[in-house]
Amino acid sequence: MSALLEFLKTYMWPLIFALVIVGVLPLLAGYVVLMERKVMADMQARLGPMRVGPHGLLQPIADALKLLIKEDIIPENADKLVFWFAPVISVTAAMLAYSALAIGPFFQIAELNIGLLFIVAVSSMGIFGIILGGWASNSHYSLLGALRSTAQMISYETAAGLALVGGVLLAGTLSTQKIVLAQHGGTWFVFVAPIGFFLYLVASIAETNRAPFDLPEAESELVAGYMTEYSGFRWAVYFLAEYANMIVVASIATTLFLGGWLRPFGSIAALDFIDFFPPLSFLGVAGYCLYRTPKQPEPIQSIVMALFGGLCFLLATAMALPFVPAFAASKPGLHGAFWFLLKVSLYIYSFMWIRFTFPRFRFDQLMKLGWYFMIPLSIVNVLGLGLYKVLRQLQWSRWPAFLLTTGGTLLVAIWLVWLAQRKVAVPAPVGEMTEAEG
Amino acid sequence: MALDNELVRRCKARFGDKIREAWTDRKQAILVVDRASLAEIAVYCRDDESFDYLVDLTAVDWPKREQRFDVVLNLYSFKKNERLRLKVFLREGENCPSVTGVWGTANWLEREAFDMFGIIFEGHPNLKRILMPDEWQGHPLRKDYDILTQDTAWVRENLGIESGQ
Amino acid sequence: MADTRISGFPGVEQTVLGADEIILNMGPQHPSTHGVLRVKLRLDGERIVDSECIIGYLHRGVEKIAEHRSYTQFAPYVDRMDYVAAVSNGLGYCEAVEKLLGAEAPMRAKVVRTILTELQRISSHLLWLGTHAIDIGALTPLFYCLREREEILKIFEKYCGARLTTHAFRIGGLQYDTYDGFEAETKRFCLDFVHRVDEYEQLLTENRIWIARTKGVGVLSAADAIDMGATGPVLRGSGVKWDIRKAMPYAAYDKYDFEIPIGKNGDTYDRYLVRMEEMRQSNRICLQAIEDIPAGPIMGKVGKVLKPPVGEVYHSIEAPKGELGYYIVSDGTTQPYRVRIRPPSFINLEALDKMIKGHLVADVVAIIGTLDIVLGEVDR
Amino acid sequence: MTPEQFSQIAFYFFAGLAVLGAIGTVTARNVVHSAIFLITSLLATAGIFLTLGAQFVFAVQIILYVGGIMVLFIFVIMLVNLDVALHQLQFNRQRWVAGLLTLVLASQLGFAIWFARGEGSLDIPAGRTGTLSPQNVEQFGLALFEKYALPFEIASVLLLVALIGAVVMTKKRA
Repeated sequence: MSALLEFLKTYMWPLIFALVIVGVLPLLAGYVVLMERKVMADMQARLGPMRVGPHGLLQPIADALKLLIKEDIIPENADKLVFWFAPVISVTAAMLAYSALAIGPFFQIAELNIGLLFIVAVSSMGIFGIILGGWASNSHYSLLGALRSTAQMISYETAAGLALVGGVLLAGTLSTQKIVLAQHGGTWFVFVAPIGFFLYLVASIAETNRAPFDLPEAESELVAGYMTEYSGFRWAVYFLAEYANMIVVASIATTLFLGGWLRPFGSIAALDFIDFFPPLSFLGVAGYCLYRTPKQPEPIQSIVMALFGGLCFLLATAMALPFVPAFAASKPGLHGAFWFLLKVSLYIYSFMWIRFTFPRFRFDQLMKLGWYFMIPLSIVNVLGLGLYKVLRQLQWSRWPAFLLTTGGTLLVAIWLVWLAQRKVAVPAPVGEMTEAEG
Repeated sequence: MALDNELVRRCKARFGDKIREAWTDRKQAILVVDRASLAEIAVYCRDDESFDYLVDLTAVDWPKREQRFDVVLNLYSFKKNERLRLKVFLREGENCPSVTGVWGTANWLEREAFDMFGIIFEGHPNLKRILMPDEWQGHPLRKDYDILTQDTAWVRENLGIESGQ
Repeated sequence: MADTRISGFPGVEQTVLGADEIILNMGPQHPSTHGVLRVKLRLDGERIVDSECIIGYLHRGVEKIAEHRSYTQFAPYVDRMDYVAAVSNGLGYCEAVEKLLGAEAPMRAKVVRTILTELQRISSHLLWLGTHAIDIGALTPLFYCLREREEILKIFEKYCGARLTTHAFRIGGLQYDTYDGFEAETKRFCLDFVHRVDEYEQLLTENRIWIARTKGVGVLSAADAIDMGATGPVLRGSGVKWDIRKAMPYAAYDKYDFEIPIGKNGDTYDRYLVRMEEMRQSNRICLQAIEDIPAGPIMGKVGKVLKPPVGEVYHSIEAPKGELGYYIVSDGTTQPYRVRIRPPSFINLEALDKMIKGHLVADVVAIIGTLDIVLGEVDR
Repeated sequence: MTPEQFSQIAFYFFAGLAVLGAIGTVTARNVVHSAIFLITSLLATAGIFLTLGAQFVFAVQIILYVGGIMVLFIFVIMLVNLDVALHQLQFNRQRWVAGLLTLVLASQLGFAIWFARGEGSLDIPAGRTGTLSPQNVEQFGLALFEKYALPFEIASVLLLVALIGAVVMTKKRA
């Protein structure tokens, strides 16, 4: 008994955090979907979901319920066990990655020495869910989706990994906590390694299978790619994995390049008033909700709106808590989580923005971009950042070192673009391309 | 309304009897050509008279006539901005030479004529039904195929219902 | 070893890697075959070795129905062929029957017909642009396109009460005169639309991905296009300057000033540019026509019961998709003896097999999109 | 439950999983199932690394073997014919040779364990797990790039040669 108590004492907070993540993540993913639909609607001159709850606020819950009670269809010739297992692999890998992510200095399940490496390793396993699911469906669309997905993941994971290496090089550690702390007081790594950040942004879009790199599930070509034969709950699990992965890559980027949970201008005391931003922003949302409450068409919608306003008000209170001297210690935890999630949201917003703006790449173009541009550039980027680090150790001041390395990398990037351009200029006749690439 | 213009004269000079009839209908020149020499005349029309665009190929069923089917080719010349209609009369069971080698378009158009009228185009590379199901019995646009007729057996077998009507 | 679980088709050859060629059935239910088109693709990896179009899933026997309806009764049926450009279908049919009767619509009717048909061309092209963009993965243009299309459909609705299958014209003229404010609304739309096209072009024309996806894809040379009987923007994209509105003017097109845009390379990108420019030109025609709708009757002298003299006629118009022709044979009764419809989509689609060979699966949807087919018209 | 007990349970769990996975790999009829078993086995091995405190090796094992090599395996499996394996004999006629070989190997291993018993070389003392420094990534890096820099570079060059060789071999002659 005492052993159990001991065990619980050691692992209480990690267990609680893990439960919170497992419980909240599906909800969060649902609301990311809602956010996406709203953003999309906004960009496309429409309103988006408006019916379920005020401004569609309950739409994710309705969708989840609908998916849960839908008929679960397994194709006749499918490999049933693998078919059943594949989505679970995907979502497990995605969720496992959260165990090393630090959402604020306190909210972290396990502080690992190899934190970032662990996240990359674990989330790289999610690909198996896609391949096996696509294979087990025994459908050509699914299989093609799975094959595309595999090739794409392998190509872009290399680029993403190398982009991360650049950031890790600057931090000198793999632990998520220490990476963030390395940016404290100094500059966020995005300002030191803008090209690395850009590379990671592109590669992470490709890794999460989002437009313009959403080839594995390109609905206009492969119907739904590896998910074609999935329906109902299993499909929902895939969907959850996809959005969870989005949050994972956004969190990695936030940790490594955007200063994690650090406040903007955290080291400048004169700008401390930014600390008032978290409570005030929630207060603003709460006020708006309460203002809109009487204007809802249905009484039930008014109630939901009021409840949502109340929730925001509670959050505002929580955010204001650190200003009470007795609870001042809670500031890094609460505000850290706020800033972290805000940055993650902005990163995801950029995903959405890109998705609704660009057409989709073709598969060979995607591969070319990956191998001819992303990977060479990310290698050069690592070299550049290494040089930066050496120059800094040689007592160079920041700007010359930054301009030299980033400028050099940029020149390489331009050169690579020029190379690609030159190749496009003389397109091979279609018939011969088969030979050259086969 | 017999037609006697430059084009017809040239054709007649070259092909003689193979041009069976020529007339205009609502300002449109119509040539009826011999069945066997359709391909030859088609090549001539395309190359020498520059009717390089086969607008349409279809058929009309006249069950009371001795030569039951008209195969109608609508041609157009980009150069002259002019249309020409070629016709071939066919008896029931007679084949029509294919013009797929002359105009690429004819491929599907002949398949459609085969599908709808049951006219066999000799030399067509892939003459099979195009709009109706492959196993369908009967050719719907023939006049003796009533509008309410259907291939009941096919419907029962493939759609699992008694009647499509 | 040839028939495996994955390919499942006997006689499928093996390639170098020992990987089979697979057969992929695209359609009849597929998000981007624009209806119930089925394309059977033989793939080596993702490259198309061979393909075959299988159509007819939407065959309703329109031509057979025509033989059992009177000339007037059949008119609404043609709207159901190219259902995104019903007005153009109606115009072609009405003019063909008028030609058969030897009648002519009065000038006012002709001008209104021209305006409505050009609006219909814009709306058809808008729908094409939106869906084509979605096929290639750009989600947003569709909604902008639908926004403008909605304005056109509103004009149609106000004019004749229907939005899609309008049956806007009657043989011999029009049933309805223009409503109050027709000119003003159309003009407002046209003046606004000029900027809208620029907006769409901003989203796509210079976009690197868009160019990469469309340039050099689905090339159809001018000679091939003529051989395959391609018409409309597909033919013009290949560089043949031919438009029935100019070559054999009908309705009131000879009165208006407009250009025929053509492409150079005959690829998907050129066809895209051609259609974009066509929208501008249609807009230009509308603006010219709306300025000066002549007064007068809207119905020509045709009897209540149409009984065309014995004979046959072929009349074609430049529908949004290409040459839409009606070949009507009359035996002197009130019902047409034979109505043959030359559907532009059907014949343009014939070129598909030729265009997709050697391309990737992703290009297939781009090429189907660029052909701008409507299955209602392909299958009739 | 002490951490030692905990890590022992973890060790036996992972070890059992690894063995089961390995058995599954050779007995499964379906190649994809075999691959899944192999992945399980590799993951379990990674887990054993973790119980030993070798976090870096754990991560690298997953990234390289599971995330990289196995993905390629499955990729290739999907590209080539699957039915062939299904119709082939699962265990072919060399089973006596194989059995003999297994016996020889097992006896070797048994002898090694027997003779080494008690001398500490194979005996992992309890509590050893925690002794590896949590900074083992740094240690790893330092060892690799200082002490073993030359072997490391030689290995890299060797891999590079293999890589180029593979590219040259697969590239069709013009």
